[in-house]
Amino acid sequence: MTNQEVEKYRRPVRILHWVHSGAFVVLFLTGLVLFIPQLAFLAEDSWTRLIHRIGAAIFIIVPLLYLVINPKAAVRGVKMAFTWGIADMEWLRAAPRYYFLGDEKAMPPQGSLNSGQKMWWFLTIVCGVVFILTGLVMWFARTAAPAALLQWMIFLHAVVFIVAGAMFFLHLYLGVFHPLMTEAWKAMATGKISAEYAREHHGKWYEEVSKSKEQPAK
Amino acid sequence: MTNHWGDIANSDVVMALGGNPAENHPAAFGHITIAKERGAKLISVDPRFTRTSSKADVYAPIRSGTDVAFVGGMIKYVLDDIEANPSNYNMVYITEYTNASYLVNTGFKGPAELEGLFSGYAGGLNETDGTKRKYDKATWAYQVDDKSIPKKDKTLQDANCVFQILKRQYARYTVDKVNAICGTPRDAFLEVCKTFAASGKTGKAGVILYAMGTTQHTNGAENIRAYSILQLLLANMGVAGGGIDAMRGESNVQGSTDFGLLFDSIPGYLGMFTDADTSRQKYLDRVTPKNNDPTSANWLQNYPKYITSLLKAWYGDAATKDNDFGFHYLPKIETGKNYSWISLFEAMAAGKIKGMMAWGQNPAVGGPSSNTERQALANLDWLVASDLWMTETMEFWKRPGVNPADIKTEVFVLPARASFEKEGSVTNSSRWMQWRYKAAEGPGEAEDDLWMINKIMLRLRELYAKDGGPNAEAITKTNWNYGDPPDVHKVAKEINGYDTTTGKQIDGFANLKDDGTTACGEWVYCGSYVEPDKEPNAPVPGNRASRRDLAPDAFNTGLYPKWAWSWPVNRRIIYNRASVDLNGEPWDKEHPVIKWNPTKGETGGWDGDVVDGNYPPIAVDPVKSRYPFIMTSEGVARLFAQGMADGPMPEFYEPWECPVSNQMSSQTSNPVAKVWRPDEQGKPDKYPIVATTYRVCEHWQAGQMTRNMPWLVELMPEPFVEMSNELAAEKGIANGDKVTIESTRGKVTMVAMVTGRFKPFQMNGRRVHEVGLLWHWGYSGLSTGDSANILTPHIGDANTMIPEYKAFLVDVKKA
Amino acid sequence: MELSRRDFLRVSGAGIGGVLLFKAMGDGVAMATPIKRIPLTRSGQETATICPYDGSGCGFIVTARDGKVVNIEGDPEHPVNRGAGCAKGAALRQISADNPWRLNKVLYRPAGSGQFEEKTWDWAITEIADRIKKARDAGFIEKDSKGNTVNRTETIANIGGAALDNEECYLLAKFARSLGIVYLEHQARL
Amino acid sequence: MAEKAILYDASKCTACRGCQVICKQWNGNDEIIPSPSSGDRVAVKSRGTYENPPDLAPDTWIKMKFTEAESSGKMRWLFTRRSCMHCTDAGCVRACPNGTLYHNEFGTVSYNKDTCIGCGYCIPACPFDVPRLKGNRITGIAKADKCTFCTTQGLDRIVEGMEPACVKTCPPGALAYGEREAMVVLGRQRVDLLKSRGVGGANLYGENELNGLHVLYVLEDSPGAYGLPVNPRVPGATIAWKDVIQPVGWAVGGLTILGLGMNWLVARANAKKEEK
Repeated sequence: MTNQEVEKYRRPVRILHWVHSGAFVVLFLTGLVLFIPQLAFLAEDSWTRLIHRIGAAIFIIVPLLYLVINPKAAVRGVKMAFTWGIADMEWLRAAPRYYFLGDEKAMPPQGSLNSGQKMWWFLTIVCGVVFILTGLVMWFARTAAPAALLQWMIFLHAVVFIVAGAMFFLHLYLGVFHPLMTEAWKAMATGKISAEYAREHHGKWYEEVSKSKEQPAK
Repeated sequence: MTNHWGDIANSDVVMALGGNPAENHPAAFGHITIAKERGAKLISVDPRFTRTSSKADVYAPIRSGTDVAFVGGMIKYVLDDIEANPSNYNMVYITEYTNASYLVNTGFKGPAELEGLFSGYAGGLNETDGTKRKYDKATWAYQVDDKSIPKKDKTLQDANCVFQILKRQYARYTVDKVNAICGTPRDAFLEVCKTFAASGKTGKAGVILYAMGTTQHTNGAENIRAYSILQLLLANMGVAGGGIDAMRGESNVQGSTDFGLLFDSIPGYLGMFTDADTSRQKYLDRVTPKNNDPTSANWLQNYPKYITSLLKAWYGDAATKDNDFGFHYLPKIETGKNYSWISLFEAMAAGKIKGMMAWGQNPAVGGPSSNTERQALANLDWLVASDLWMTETMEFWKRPGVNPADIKTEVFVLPARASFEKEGSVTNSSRWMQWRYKAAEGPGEAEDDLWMINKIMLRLRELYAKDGGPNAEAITKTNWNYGDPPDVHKVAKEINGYDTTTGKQIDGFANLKDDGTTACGEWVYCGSYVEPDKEPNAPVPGNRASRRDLAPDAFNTGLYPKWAWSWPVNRRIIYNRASVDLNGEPWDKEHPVIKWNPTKGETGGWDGDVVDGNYPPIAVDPVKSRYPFIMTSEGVARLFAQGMADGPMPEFYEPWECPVSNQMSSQTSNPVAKVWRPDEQGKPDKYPIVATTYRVCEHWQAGQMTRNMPWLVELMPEPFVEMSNELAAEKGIANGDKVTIESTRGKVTMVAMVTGRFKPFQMNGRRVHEVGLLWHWGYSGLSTGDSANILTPHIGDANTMIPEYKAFLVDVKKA
Repeated sequence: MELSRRDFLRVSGAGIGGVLLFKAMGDGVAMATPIKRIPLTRSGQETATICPYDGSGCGFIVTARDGKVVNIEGDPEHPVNRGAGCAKGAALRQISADNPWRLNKVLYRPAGSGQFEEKTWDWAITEIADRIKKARDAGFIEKDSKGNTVNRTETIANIGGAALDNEECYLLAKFARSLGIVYLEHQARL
Repeated sequence: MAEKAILYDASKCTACRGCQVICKQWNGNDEIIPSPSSGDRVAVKSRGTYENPPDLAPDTWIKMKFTEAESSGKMRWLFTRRSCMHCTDAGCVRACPNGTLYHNEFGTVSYNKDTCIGCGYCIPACPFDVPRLKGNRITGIAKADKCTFCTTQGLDRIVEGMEPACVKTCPPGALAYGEREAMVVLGRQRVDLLKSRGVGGANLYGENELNGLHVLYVLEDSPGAYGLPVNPRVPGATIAWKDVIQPVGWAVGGLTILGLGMNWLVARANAKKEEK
């Protein structure tokens, strides 16, 4: 079984992920200049603003495209982010011990997304929506919108920037650097993970997949 | 301007009447502000609440064209107050310095007796026969004694003295009449009277600032006469902070008038020659004023010196005693015939004029009834026009609605250099001649107008020398040696004048002679460009117009006697000898203009401004002394002026087009104004709304010099018509709507500016609406729009023929 | 003529610059930052002029470099305006040759034509003089019906002058009258 | 003190708008109408008012505001200057993420156009709605502009010891310039004079507003009547942005990275232990 692999993410999902996260990184870095004045020289003549807008366009369009191509999966995915149960609470309680000490005793078996990933997924949607709405106002309604509204748009954009930025680091870290998450990056890179890893990390999902081999998630 | 811009700061009351200095002469407002700081009051009288009104202490609305009624009412207020509180007025001034005491022919009858007419009128009331619309002025003359000296009654009690005639005529100008005619609320009018009459107190000064709102009427000259009477009764002429100041609209309209660019004058306000002047002497007999009063200086008796010197300047060696100094080289106009602007365009419309040269002038926008004038241009064989920008006049043949192929006029467009791209002088409202230098290059092949005139003249001299022609010597013999390109300094020196034997510049017109030994192009400007050693410190030595010395005058009244040069003879305030009492002591100790100094020289002399007639005060030396107003033949100022065509004292008449009948008399409009086009008279049944035109700060005149300047176009992009909220409500017009304004002459479309600053006039219960239009626009240039002058009538003032731009009838509709 | 604007433009008592800058820092305007100093780009040859708009006769200073206007603003010494300028005065620089709408060529529109043609000065002066002579000679009145010498022409009109210099007005009067022109009018009538 | 100020006296202003034009002339700002290459005719239209152009713009740093007011049958036409007030507590300086906008040595607000990133945060932050952004709406490439108090680089009149262009050009002398303290004194004197002449509502605006403006107004009526904010404040969101959000951002970012680093150390140690 060691060499056996299961498909975790299909190609469209992976493309969505990489393009979207690529856009996010671009947006994040070009937005970062507003937070770190020492970097502002990079933004002179507004070229970061141009890149930010290109990034924003991708950031907005790609999920919309996915929604058009695979509406069912998209709706299911969004639903998933908003479906929380007792198992998730247990997971959250047990997570610190697991992630620091590798103690998986209290960890309940997880679906295709564990509760942490779900939390990230949830924040991605919420922050994304806030980013897009406030960003669009700042982009297109700058002269039309009242100053008071604009001020709060700027404020909210900045708040979600901080939240999403911090969570992005966490996500990156867990996916790539954390000693236990050995195959998370593989799932998104190749779409496949080893059956063993799947069993260990997404037990509930693996069972489901094993039962109906022909139906990988999403 | 009798005074000068900076002198407004010395004033105690400033009345802007027929002018809007904050809008059109913003620099003047700096001086008004200084006066206000000192506690002076600003009065604004205007049909609508203007930028000037916004800063005024007193504002009074007035229906356009009713100035004589308004000022006549003020005159009555002052006359009544003189009776009640004589100590508040300068009675010595009124008695000694004006013709108040002069007795008028017993046959004289005024409008109070003759239903609005004066004695001597050839026609009847509201005469329509043009040949009868004039006065025989015999009864207007003074009574004279056996030496032909006018009789006087210094008690001012004689029923035939000017003062009593004045009282009789203006007794009818009551507050109620003012309200019924002008639509001015009674309390506002009385506040104006009270505020301005306060300047009548000895030592106080009030100034009237006016502009085209006063003059552009069929009775424009009488409007100014009314101001003069008021200012004389208040002893405001000649004093610092007083006077009547015409705020000139163009940078050199003062100079261009001084230089006789009008059909009826030649440089220096010398009268134009007529067919009756068969010799120089005949001419001088006709024009030189005579007076037998030994105490009258009658300065213009020097006419022979000025005209002879002018002929010498124009014809040089060709002007000799033998040929009457070239008198017949020059044209003579037909006696009684008018060649003024409206007549000119009527003659052009009749096809009598074949060619025209226009120098920086745009009649297609600026002329009255512009459609008439635009059509008239098509009768020309050729048109030469010089300007900085393409004008409507240059492009009249392709204006909207005409087919260029139908217009056979050849047009020559000459590109001119702007003010700072050439050298020369200009004369401002204060009569200051100021020198300008070339500071930058002009665009492309643009040239000075001086260069163009010189080139054309040199070419014509060649042609006439070669081919001859009628009166060819008038052209070939002109004294025309300015070089090619012309040297502007040579021209300026000729204007000043020189001794024909020594060639030296002459310093002052007192040194001009009538024997041909002096030449002077413009006697009023004599002393402006003297020998370098006479004015060594001027930036251009000898050229006084170039002076930039801010040294104060003797009494620190802000005259700046060494800044530039002021005509005449650098006098900053004219009639300044009226600013002192009979002993030569200033009425106003705080702002003296001149003062008699008994210890100066051997017999005493004047300190301060260049005195207006260097004679001792009457109380000091009654024999050598002369009356203070040396430019009138009688030596005193005229409350009663026989020279006027429409009456010796202003009587109120409605504008040619008026919404109501004349409430003052049965004579509706000016009885002697020439009516060119009776069919084009608008009547209130069809055109019930009074209209007037005006300018804005951001644009200038016919617009070619501002409508092509993006910064200014941005500030004022389109013409608008201002109207009251009430009128807009009646017509269903909202602010910013396009509206059409129609008169019998045509119609225009403009943006409506609906404002509370315009109010309907309540005239003794009757309500009359007025609208105001901007007139700067036309179909050429960067910013285009309809020309308000399409609506204005082709009728002019009875004396000056200035068109009645400021009051006519229209109807207004939403477009 | 050259004038030193720098000298009289200086606001009295304003010897600011390095000294006060130092003082400002010392006085505790903590956030104050000195301005980066670059030489004025609106400097050059300065010449006094008088405004060509209304009759106030305000003084202005034209600054030009290589014959091109780089700045025009009020002449602070001038007693009428003391350096001030209204909207029109402030906009004077747009009169200069840089204004793309300024006329810069002699133009001629033949009778009935729909457009202007560019011409040379020589051509124009010759043609204009020819037309003046033709019109003058054709309509010249040497003697009137009473036999009096009148030497006038009523077939040519000449208008304008209030926008010209005095010397130009004078020459125009001399020119027009020597031709016998009696229809001589300008803005002053209007 | 080296702080400078302009004193605008509404009781003297005639709204001739010389200031509007000379500001463009001196600072090299264009008009908002097409250049000759793009056509001959003008796009700006009259809107039934003397007020033009319609609003402050990147190329319009001063604009006169005209307000008609009528009370008890007496007409008034109030004029006000709309331009940067050069506040001591300046919303734009607070909002500017990278210090492009700054208080210069004269206490007024300058900006370094080179470093402006075009974020536009200064615009809603201004209690007087003054800064404007010039740029491409779609690409976001932009620069902010506003009155520089004539400290525009290469055109810096103040450093040269000259008065601002608008002050110099004012024909009725409604604008004065000098040390701020002197302008406050002058303003108070004017207010006292106006009050003594019966203008009861005369007041000096900007003496204490936002810790002191560097453009002071002598008004004949309440600031509200002229369309000025009666009690101007830097918006809460702007204060939150610069004073809360930026530091919180740095804190959260720092803590996150710190936490993850610690986790990595601990978790790796554990993982190694288990392998053993």
